[in-house]
Amino acid sequence: MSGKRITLQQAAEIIKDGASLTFSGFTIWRRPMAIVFELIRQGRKGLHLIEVNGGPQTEFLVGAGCVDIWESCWVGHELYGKYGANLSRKVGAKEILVEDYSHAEMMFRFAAAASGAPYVATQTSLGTDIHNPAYDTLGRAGLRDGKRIPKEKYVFTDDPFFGAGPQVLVPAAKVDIAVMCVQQVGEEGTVRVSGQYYSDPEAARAADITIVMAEEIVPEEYLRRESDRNTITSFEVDYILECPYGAHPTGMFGRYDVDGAFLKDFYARTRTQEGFDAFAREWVFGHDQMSYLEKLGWPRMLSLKANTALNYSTGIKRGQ
Amino acid sequence: MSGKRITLQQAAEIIKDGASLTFSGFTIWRRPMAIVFELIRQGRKGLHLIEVNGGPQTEFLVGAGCVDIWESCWVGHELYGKYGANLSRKVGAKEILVEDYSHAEMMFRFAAAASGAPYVATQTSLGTDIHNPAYDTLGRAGLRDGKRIPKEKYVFTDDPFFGAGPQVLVPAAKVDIAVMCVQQVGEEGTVRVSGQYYSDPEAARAADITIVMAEEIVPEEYLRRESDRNTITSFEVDYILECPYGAHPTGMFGRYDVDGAFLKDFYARTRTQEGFDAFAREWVFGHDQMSYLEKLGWPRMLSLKANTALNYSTGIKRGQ
Amino acid sequence: MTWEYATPEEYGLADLLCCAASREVQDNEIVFAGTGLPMVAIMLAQKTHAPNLKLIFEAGTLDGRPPEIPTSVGDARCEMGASRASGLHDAFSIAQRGYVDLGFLGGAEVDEYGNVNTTCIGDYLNPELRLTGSGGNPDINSFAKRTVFIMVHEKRRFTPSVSYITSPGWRVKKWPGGEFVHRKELYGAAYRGGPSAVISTAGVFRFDGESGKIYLDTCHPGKMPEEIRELCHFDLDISRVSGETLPPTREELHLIHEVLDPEQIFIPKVKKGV
Amino acid sequence: MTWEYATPEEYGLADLLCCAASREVQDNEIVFAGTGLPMVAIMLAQKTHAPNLKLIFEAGTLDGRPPEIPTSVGDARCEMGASRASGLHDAFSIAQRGYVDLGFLGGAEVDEYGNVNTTCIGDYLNPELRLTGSGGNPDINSFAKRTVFIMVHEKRRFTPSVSYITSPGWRVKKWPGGEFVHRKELYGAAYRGGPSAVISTAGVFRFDGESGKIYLDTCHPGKMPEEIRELCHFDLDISRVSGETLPPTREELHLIHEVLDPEQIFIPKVKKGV
Repeated sequence: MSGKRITLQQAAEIIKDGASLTFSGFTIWRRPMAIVFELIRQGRKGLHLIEVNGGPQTEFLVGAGCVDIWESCWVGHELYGKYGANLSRKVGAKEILVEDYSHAEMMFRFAAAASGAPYVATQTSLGTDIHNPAYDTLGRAGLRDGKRIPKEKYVFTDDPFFGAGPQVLVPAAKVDIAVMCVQQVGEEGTVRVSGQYYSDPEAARAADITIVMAEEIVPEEYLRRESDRNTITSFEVDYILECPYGAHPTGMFGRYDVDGAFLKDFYARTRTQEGFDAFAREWVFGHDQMSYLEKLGWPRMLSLKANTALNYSTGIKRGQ
Repeated sequence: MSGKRITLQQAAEIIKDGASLTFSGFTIWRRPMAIVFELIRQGRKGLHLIEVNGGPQTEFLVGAGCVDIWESCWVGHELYGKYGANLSRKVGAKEILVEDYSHAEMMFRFAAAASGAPYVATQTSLGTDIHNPAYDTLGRAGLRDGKRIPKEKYVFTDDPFFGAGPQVLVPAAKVDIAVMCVQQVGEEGTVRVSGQYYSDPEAARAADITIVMAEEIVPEEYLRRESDRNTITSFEVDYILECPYGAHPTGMFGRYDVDGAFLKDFYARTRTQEGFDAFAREWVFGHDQMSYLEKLGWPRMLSLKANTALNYSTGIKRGQ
Repeated sequence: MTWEYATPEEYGLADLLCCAASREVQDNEIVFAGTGLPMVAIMLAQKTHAPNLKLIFEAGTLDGRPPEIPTSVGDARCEMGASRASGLHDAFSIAQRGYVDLGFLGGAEVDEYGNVNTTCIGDYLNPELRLTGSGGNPDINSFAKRTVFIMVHEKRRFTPSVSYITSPGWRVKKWPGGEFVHRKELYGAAYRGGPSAVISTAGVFRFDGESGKIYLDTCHPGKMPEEIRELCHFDLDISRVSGETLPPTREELHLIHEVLDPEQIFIPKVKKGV
Repeated sequence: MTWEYATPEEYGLADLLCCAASREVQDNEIVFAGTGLPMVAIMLAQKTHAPNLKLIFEAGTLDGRPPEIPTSVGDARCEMGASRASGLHDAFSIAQRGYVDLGFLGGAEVDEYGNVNTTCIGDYLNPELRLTGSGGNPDINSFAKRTVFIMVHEKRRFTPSVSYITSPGWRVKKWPGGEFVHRKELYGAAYRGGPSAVISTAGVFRFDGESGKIYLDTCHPGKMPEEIRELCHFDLDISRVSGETLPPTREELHLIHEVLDPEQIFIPKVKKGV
């Protein structure tokens, strides 16, 4: 045993007020929701989210007032909520700083950080307002200290090698903590993600501390029998915890589907702060993971359960 | 059927005189030797090898006079031949141009090319003669046209974002053709590599044309049943061929071990050009893959065969 | 497949858009598809005239052939039958490397040069409404040879000047000054193409090869060019209209409703039994 | 483990080097190992005083625990029991990201500041002998906090000036001029450490923390400091010798010859039955 095991409560306690955070997953898939709920219960403040893309985890944390800075490219609930109503409200009220990059830029920023490079050259989004120097939010706020937050949002340059056209240098995404939600982790930290791995390998390596919440903690030896199927290395992971259905209401390949009804309800009810607060009182505060699952109930969770041959549920109603 | 299937002879014919080439594998593992032998038989000239690292494939092509430029960081036969005797001889005789980068630099150059970036920033090898401007071989030869060969070997700069120290910009590795040797390829080109994948994904994507020689061509549908286990995408592969033991005398994870005796013999006998020519007459010219295998014989090949539980051979003598 | 066109009562607007989008795809192309109607359109093309198209989902599915329509690109339904299930770095690297022929995108606003906004309504620094943000819209539009936008047609959405250029059209801003220049001038050696069509709920629009200015190509059945011009805040060129948008075929409707989206996730059924 | 030292007749020079190298490793460290003797040394440390060290092989094996000694880092024997079998990009990214505590390297020549040559003998542009080239030597040496070199001791190899600096020592060349500066000055914020020891077939050498100059730390059993100074072309500092290199223990010899390298791939047996 490696001593990496912690509880859900401890996982949230590792994330201090003011920390910069990123997450596993993609939009409404494999988000570490159980830890997000615990952060809200613990009243975390001043978080700086740096995400390849946002989703329900963003909307919950933003709605609960945990977030000061959101640096990403997209937030919403896909089919179940067309934009991030909580973020939108807080942006309008100037209660949050938003720094926009494009999706590929965010991805390449994490890849640079994961590779130990301070920046990377790209050719995307030229000519858009994403590159508008007046829209450098963190610069306008005087936060570009060159530590976590780079001195420049972008550097525009040329290619001295091949004349490949204008190059945009984007800074590495430096984050304190990556919070992951995956199918399997071994006792020593080795992670095996099934299905699309999204930006998880880069997120885990970019962060200084990586917390992995898994559906199951499995014998390390089991994962090491086929080492070419693993996704994140043992020593890249600092803490592990087992938390079944920890991604709900987001989905997990091979385990359970997105709970679209839950997300629709969340989106519909949290357009206002009062709505969010009521929703959080109902689903977050006063709960732990078990009482949350009890409240969801067996029929709902069984309908989300993935068919093991297909890796998705055949029992949920997806359309109108 | 995708119509990507070709023969060994056709594979070599796709590689024209003067082409730039790279290969799958690592030092003495998973090198596309059968295609290398066929290139020698076809008398290819003027190749520009751009390799993350070299090995027997380099030594055969260089010894046979197929190569004008070798751009890489290392050549040898590991335990079975401590350096590249053919390359060394030709460098001494000024019959070949060598451009040295470090191993990480070569890897990052391929990663840049595979990602469509013209260059990448690294912090390796600072202060070494690898960065000595007087040792820019292709520049000295007047070959830096900014097309295949970048206008600069290096650009030295700083990090404008975090002050992360001096940065070395290395140019993308642009190659005409990647020649791969793997365990399995599907009829439509999907590749599943088992074991370490070395720099194969980047090599395949960096090249304009990718030829995959596999131990077996398998039903595409078989590989697509578990798409998260595959290594190279169908559409990244232009041509495929089946060639059992195509990597011999190099080894292949899960299939057969390195033929150390063969490499030792090659290394010992090819210190001189006469020695190389004699070796090539014995093992390359006048052969096809079947007669080559016949000459090796069953006892030798069975001793190399990997144990399927361990993925390596338990039958070979490795030590003294 | 029978190329027998449906009558107006047999299909809805979503069907029409889906089929028009599907027809923008050519066989053997590599197509980058976002969530929603574009997904259905591309899978429709895969099952009709472009059986060898290769589908990329941004979340990391390469050469996908999902047996059921995914509800988003991160969906567990993406993986089955794909050449590879990997991640975003692979998807965007492949795109930046130049593999992508066509991308399907959406937008909240578009200007007459194909600049599209999905970020905010009103001043970026004091927005009336913050939208979802860029997602991969500008990336796919920067890397692909052609992009097709599918949009709801409302007059406020077809504007001389979008609130925020999220995705680059044919005349874009050159920073740091922000003056408008032709896309080709700005992109230089990185130029690969740009927006090739906008399919709105009113018609199909294309862009002049020289100026990059939008013009009306076909009107959806029942719509007149002048009527569509009235639905734009800019002065729409209707001099090059080539006719009416082809309606769905019965075979296409069958595929959409019985095979691809029987659950009506993205495309509602207009009539029972079609 | 019994910490009982073997007598000189019971071990060979390769055993001594292997054990000296093994003792450079501390528990819980992340170690980057090349092919050959370093591999045996690290696996020996793993089985003795550093059971929690994490082993990286350049070809892509991360946290490896091979059941049999691999003959090279690309070997199929690397994968079994590893946390991950991946590729070089991962291995070098992890190294550049700052994970690596210690790297084991080799060299053909070393100067008094730990600059090492593995590229050529003689003028680079007109070499007497082209060697293997750099491989990952400069990379591991740039990225790791400490590096240990294992070398054959011949006078021509311990030189005031190597033919070619393949791997950076404590005084390195600042380009474009090529003047020598302290490593810390050149690396700046990218500085993590540098060569910490050279283990030759004569003794163990270390580097002064300020000047970065090499000095003799321990002499291998039977060697005198003056004798070793005579084996260097530069003026070796022998004023800081701390004693004799500790011989292998019987337990270490047992592990090397019966468990780790029974086939004598890298380490020959001196005596039967030891």
